[in-house]
Amino acid sequence: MTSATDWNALADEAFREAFRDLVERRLPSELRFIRKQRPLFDEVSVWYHALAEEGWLAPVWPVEHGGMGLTPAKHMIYVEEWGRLGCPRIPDHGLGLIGPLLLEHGTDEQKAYYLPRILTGEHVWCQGYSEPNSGSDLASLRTAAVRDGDAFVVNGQKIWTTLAHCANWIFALVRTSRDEKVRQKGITVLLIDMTTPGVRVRPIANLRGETDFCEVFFDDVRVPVANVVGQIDQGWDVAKSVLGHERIFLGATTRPEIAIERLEKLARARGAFEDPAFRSRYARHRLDLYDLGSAFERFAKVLRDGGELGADVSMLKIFTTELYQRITEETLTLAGEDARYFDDIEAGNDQVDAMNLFLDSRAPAIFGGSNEIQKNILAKAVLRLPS
Amino acid sequence: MTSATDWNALADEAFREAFRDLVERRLPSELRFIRKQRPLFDEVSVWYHALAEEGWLAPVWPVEHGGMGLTPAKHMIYVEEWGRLGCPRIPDHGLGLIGPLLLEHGTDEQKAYYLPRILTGEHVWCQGYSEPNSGSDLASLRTAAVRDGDAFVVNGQKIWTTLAHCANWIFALVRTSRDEKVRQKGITVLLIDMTTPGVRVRPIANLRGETDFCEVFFDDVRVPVANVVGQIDQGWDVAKSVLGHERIFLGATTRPEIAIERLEKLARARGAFEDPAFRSRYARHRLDLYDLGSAFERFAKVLRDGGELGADVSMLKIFTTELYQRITEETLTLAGEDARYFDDIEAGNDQVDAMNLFLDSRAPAIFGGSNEIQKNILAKAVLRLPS
Amino acid sequence: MPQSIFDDSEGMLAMLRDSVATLASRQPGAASVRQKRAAGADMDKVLWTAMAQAGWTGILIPEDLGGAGLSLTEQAVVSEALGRALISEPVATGAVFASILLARADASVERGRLVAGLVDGSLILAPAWKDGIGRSVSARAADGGYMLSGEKRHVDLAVSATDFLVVAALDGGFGLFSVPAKGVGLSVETAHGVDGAAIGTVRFDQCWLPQAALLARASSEAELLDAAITSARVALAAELAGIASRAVEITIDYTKARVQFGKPIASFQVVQHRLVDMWSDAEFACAAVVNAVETLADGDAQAGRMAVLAAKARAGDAAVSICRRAVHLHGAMGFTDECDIGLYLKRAISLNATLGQPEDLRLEFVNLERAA
Amino acid sequence: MPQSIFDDSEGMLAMLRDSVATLASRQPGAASVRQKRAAGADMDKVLWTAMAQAGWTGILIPEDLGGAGLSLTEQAVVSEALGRALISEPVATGAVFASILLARADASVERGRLVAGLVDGSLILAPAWKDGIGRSVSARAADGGYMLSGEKRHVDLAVSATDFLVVAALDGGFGLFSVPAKGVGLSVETAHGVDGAAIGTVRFDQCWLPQAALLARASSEAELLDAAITSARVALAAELAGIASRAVEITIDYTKARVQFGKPIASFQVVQHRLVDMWSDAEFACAAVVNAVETLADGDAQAGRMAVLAAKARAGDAAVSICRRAVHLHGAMGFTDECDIGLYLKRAISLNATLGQPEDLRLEFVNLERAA
Repeated sequence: MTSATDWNALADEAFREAFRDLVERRLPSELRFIRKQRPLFDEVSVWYHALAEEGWLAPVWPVEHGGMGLTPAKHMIYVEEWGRLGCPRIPDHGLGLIGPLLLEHGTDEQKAYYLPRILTGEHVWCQGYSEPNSGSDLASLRTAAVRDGDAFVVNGQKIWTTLAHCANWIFALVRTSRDEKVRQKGITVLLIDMTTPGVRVRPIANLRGETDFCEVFFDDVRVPVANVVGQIDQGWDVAKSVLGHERIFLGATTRPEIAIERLEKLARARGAFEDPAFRSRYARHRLDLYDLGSAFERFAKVLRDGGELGADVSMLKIFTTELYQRITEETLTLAGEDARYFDDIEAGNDQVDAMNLFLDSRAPAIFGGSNEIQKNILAKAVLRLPS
Repeated sequence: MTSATDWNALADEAFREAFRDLVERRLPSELRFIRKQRPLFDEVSVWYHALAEEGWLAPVWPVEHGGMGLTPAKHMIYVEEWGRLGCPRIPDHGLGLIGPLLLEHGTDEQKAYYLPRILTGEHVWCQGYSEPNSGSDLASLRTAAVRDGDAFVVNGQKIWTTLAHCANWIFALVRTSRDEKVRQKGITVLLIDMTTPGVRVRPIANLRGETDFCEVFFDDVRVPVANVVGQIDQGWDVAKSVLGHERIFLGATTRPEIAIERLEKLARARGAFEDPAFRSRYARHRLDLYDLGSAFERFAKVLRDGGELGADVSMLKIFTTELYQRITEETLTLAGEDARYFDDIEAGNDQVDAMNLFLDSRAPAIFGGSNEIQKNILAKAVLRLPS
Repeated sequence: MPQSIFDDSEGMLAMLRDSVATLASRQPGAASVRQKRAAGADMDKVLWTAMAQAGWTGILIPEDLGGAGLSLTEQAVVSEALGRALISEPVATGAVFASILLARADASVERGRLVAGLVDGSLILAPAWKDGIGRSVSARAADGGYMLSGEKRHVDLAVSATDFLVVAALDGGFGLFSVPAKGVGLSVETAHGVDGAAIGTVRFDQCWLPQAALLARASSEAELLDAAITSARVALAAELAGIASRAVEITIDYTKARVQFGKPIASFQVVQHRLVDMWSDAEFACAAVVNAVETLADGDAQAGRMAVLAAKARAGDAAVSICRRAVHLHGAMGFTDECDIGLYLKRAISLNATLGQPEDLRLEFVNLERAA
Repeated sequence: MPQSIFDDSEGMLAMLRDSVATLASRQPGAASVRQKRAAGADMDKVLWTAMAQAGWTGILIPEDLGGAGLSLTEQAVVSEALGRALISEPVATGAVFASILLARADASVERGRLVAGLVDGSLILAPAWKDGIGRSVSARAADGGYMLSGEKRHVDLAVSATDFLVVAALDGGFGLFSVPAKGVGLSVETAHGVDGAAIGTVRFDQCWLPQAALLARASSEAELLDAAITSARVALAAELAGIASRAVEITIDYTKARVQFGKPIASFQVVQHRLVDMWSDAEFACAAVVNAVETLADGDAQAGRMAVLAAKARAGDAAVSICRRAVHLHGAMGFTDECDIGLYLKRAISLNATLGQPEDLRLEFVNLERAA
C-alpha cells in the first residue's frame, strides 16, 4: 500500500495513469461500460475486492484507516477517470457516507469495528433517511426509537432506501424525542444490523423495471444504545455533515455525456446529421453539455485551490439533470416509431438503450433534493431573496 | 340606421359583407394596416366619425342608445373583420368600457349626458385604474377623494393610463373610505372632466419610443358628487363588471397573426423556407397559431350558443401573448445582424418592422393582468388548488 | 376538467363516455397493462371482447356492412375515454385503421368475413403497413394466387392476430391482402413495447395466398392507406388527449394530498403554475381534436388533413410533456412502477410515436400549406 | 453575484474592474445611451476619450507598437465591466477588432499612424468588413494606387470615424485598406441602432487610395479577419456576460422593493425560481467566457475557436433572455423607456446580433467538431 503523501505528490497525469493501469489489470472487461446504473453488490464484488486489495477502495478516507487520503483535487481525478474508463458503480454508502461520518462523529470503538468491515465488504451499508411522508422535508420523519434499558426499540418505516436488499447494515435517522421545539431536534443516528429480528425489506420496482430502491420496515427492532453515532437527539448535525466537496459530483457531466453518446450513435446510424433541422437541435444539446463542462470547471478550480464550495454549486445539479432529460427526449424523437420499444433499439449494427436512459433521466431531477427544492435553497442562500 | 334585429338576423356572411362594404367606402386606404398600434384620436378621427355616421361605432350598445345591439356571435365577426381588413384601432375606452358600465350602473341622467358625447367623439375617455403601487393588486389603490359638500376633492396619481394625453374625461377609481375591513371596499368610481383645474397629464415613452400611456396627477381636483357611478364606496363592483364576453378578445389571434405574417415575409425574402432548420422552428410557431385558433373557437362557440365564459378563457390570453413573443423573437433571429436595427429592416423590396413588434410583444404579457396573475387565478378558480 | 367538447344535444356522446367509464371500473386499465406486460402479451382478450360487444370495434364501419355506422365524433369520444381510463388495447390500429381499410376495400366474401369478425370480436385483425428497412413486402402472381415476401414492422396484435391486413407492392402498384396468421411462410417476432404490449415484426417468406386474399388494389400506397391513417391519427389524438387530461387530474389530486413542510405541495406557487400549464396544454389538445373532427366533417380534404396533423402533433406533445411533468410532481413515487402515472407516461410515449411524431407531423402540415 | 473568475493573484483585474466602475459613476452608461440616441450619434466622445486615456482602446496592442500589450483576460474583464455599467461604446469593434487587424498588418508608417491614434484616442477607426448584399467591395490598381468600389454594412462609428479599415477583394485575394473618412467617393448612410447608436452603411464609389493605404494582403478573407473576429467575439461575450449579470442584480433589487399584495414580489416562489434561473444563466455565461479566454491561451487553435463560439453563443443567449425576463419582472415599468432595464435588453440584442447570432455560432461549433 502506498502512503497518502505519495498519491497526492504524484503529478496529475501520473496519478491518472496509475488509475488507468489498475483498471486495465483488475477490472474484468465484461464489467466495463455496463448498462445497469446501480449494480447489486454480488454483481460487482470482484471489482470491489480488487480495489480493496490494491488500496484504491476508499479514496478520501485517511491512510491510517485504510484509505488513500486524497486531496479534493486528486479525488476529482479519481472520479473523472472512474467514469471515463467505464467502471461500474459499486455499493458506496459505506465508503462515501457512513465511513466519513464515523470518522467525524464515531467513537474509537465504532471506527475500529465498522471501518475495516466496510473495506472487506463484510458490511454492506444502506442509508435510511427518507420516509413516506418526509421526502424533501426530512425534519418531519417519524420512525421512532424508544429507550428500553441499554437498547432502543425501533418502529417505523423508511422508503427510497437505495440497494437495501443487498445491504446488511442500515444507517438510520430515527426520532428519539418529540418534545423539542425545533423539528430538527430529537433526531438520532442509529446503526442497525439488518439481520436483527423485526427488520423487513421490500424492494420497489422502478419505471425501468429494476429494483434500485426499497422500503425498510422496523417492527420492535432492538438496537444497542452503543450503536448511536454522536449524541442522542443531536443526529441532525451528524446527518447533514456530508463532505461538502462531494456535492460537486451531483453536478457532474457524466449522465448527459452518456446520453449524448447514445444520441450521436443513433444519429449516425440514421444519417440524421445530414438533416439541418436535427443538427440545429443537436447543436443546442452539444453546447449545453460543453458549457456545463466550463461551469463545472469553475467550481472544480475552487476545490483545487483548496477552497470550499458554497450553496451555488447546486446550479450544476439542476442543469445537468435537466440536460440529461432533454437529450434523452431528443433521442426518443429521433427514434421515430421505434420510440414505442421498451427494449433497446437498432442503430446500424449496434443497439441504443434509448428508453432505458429516458426513463432513468426522470430520477436525478428528484433524488438528492428535487430541483425545486434546490431552487428554493438558491433563492435564499445565494440570491438572499425575502420570504 | 338599421335596427338591431336586422343586423342579428343577417346571415353571418352577409353581415361580413356589409362590414367589408363599409370599410371599402369609408376607411381611407392610408389608415389601413398602419404600423401604429395605438393611434391618437386625431390620427383616426375620420374613421371614428365615419363609423358613427354609418351607425357602426358601438357594436354592442343597445339600439336605443345608438348602438348596433349585436349578439356576442355577431360581435365576434365584427372584431374578426376589423382585424382582417386592417382597420386602425380607435380610442375605445368610451365605447368599450365607460359606455357599457354606464349602461349597467349609470343613472338615466348620466346615460343621457355621456353616451351621445362618446358617439360624437366630443368626449374622449381614458381609464384610471392602476397606480404606482398598485399594478396587479388593484385593491391597494390610494388616490383619495374626500367629500366636501356636493363635491369630492381628489388627490393622488394614476399611472399606465392609456392615451390619457388625448382624452378629456377619465373614468377613475378613487378611495373614499379607509375604514372598511376588506380592502376592496371603500373604492368609488368617479367620472372626472380632465379640463378641471388640478388635473395634470404626463405621457410616458415606452420601449418603442412611443407614448401610449401616461401618468395622471390629481391635485385638489373638485368633482361633483353627481359624477359618481353606482354607489359611493361600492365602486369595486362597478369596476369589475366589464362585459364578460369581451375577455375572449384578450386571447384573440390577432397579434401573433401579424407577427407571423412579418416572419413569413422576411423568410421569403431571405430564402429561409429552404433551410430545414428554420422550417422546423417555423412549423412550431405556425402550428401554435393554428391550434390557438382551435382553442379560441372552443370559447367562441360557447358565446355563439348563448353561454357565458368562465375564468378558463384566460388560458387564451396567456398562450397568445407568449406566442406573440416567441414569433417576434424568431424574427429577430432570422434577421441576423440586421437585428441590431431599431428601424425597420429590408425584406426584398419591402420592409419588416421586426424590432417594433419584438418590443411591442413585451407589453401584452403584462397589461390586462400579468400572465403570472392569470395563472394564480386559474389555479384557484379553475383547478381549485389550495392556498 | 379538460375534455373534447362536441355538440351532444341528444346526450349520446355522454352515454358513450359513461359506458367506457363503466367498463373501466370493472376492468381497470392499469391492472390490465400490468397483466399484459407480465404475460408478454399484445392484448387483453377479456377487454377486447367486452369492447366488441359494446360495439366499439366497429364504430366507423358502415351500417350496411354490419357496423355501427357512426362518425369520427363518436370514435374520438370513445378513444378519448379509453385514454383517460388507460385502457390500452390497440383500438386505433386494430379497430379504426382496420375498419377504414376494409370499408374502402372492394366488396367480397373475404371482406365480409373480416368485417363481421372485427365487429363481433371473433377475429383479431392486425394491419401491417410499415415495411422493414430494406425489406419491403411485395407480392407476385403465383399458382393462381399471390406469393408474398418481405417484412412488416411495428405491428400491433401480431401474436394474437387471426388475420393480417398487409399492404404489398404488386404489379407496379399496390395491393391490400388478407393473410391468415397460421399461413405457411409467415413468422412473427416480438419485442417489448414501452406501454406493456408486445410489438411484432412480421416476416413473409414465400407466403402463398389465394386469389381471394387480394382485398383491394391501387396505383399508390397513399391511395390504399391515407384514409385509414387519417382516421387512426384522429383516434390516436383523441386517446392522447384523454391521457393528457387524466394525467393532469391525477397530478392535481396527488399534489393536493401530498404534504411537505406542513402544506399540500399543490399550495406552492411553482407547483400551481406548473399545474396550470399542464391543464392548459390538455385543453389545447382537446380543442385540436375537436377541430380535426369538425374540419374533416366539413369536407375540404386538404383542410381536413392539416387539421388532423395538427391535432395528432398537439395531443402527442401535450400528453408526453404533461406526463413527464406529472411524473416529476409525483416525486420519488412517480419513479416507481407501482404508481399508475408512469404507465400513463409510457402509454403516451407509445401513442405519440405511432403514425408520426409531432415534429414530422408539423413539417407535413407546413409542406401541405405552403404547397397550396 | 455572477462574474468571470480569472486568476488574479496580483489584484490587477480587480483594479481594472474598479476603474471601469469609477468611470461609470462619473459618466453613467444609461445617460450616455439616451444622449447618444437623442443626438443620432454613433459614439460618446467624452467617454471614448476617457477610455483611451485609461488605456482601454489599446489593451491588446503589443507594447512594441505602443499598446498596453495585455491579453484577452484583461480585455474580457474590461468588456464585462463595461457591459455591467451599460457603457455602450463600440469597444469590441472600434478597439478590439481594429487592434487585432492592425497588430497583424505589415509594419508601415500608415499602420504606425493608425495604431498611435487608436491608442491615444486621437483617431477613430471603423473596421468595415461586411459586404452589402450583391455589392461587395473590391479594389483594383489605378493611377499608382487603388480604386475601391462597393458597399459595407453594419459599420460601427461610421459617422465619427477618421479612418475606415476596409477589407476588399484584390487580385484574386484580399487586401486590408486604410481609407480616410473624408476621401472622395466615400459616402455614409445611417440607420438607428436598437442600442441607441447609429449604424452605418458605407459606400465606395471609385474611391482612390494611395499605395500606402494597403495595410495587408492575404489569399482569403478568413486569413485577414479570423483573428480579429475571434478576439472581438470574446470581447462581445464578456460584455454580454456583464450585461446579463447586472440585469439579474437590477431585477433582484427591483423585485425586492416592489410590493404587491402586501409582499415584495421577490418573495413569491414563481418569481424566486425565475430569478434563480436567470442567475444561473448568467453564471454559465461567465464560466463560458473564462473557458474561452483560457482555452485560447492554451494554444490549440481549433479548441480555442470552438470555445469562443460557445462563449459568444452562451453569453448572447443568456443576456437577451435574462433581459427579456427582467423586463417582464419589472411589470409595466419595464415597458417604459425611463427604466434602464429596457436599455440593457436593447444593448444585449444589439451585441448578440453582432458577429453571429447563437444559432449560427452553435452550428459552426458542431461543424468544426464533427469535421475534426
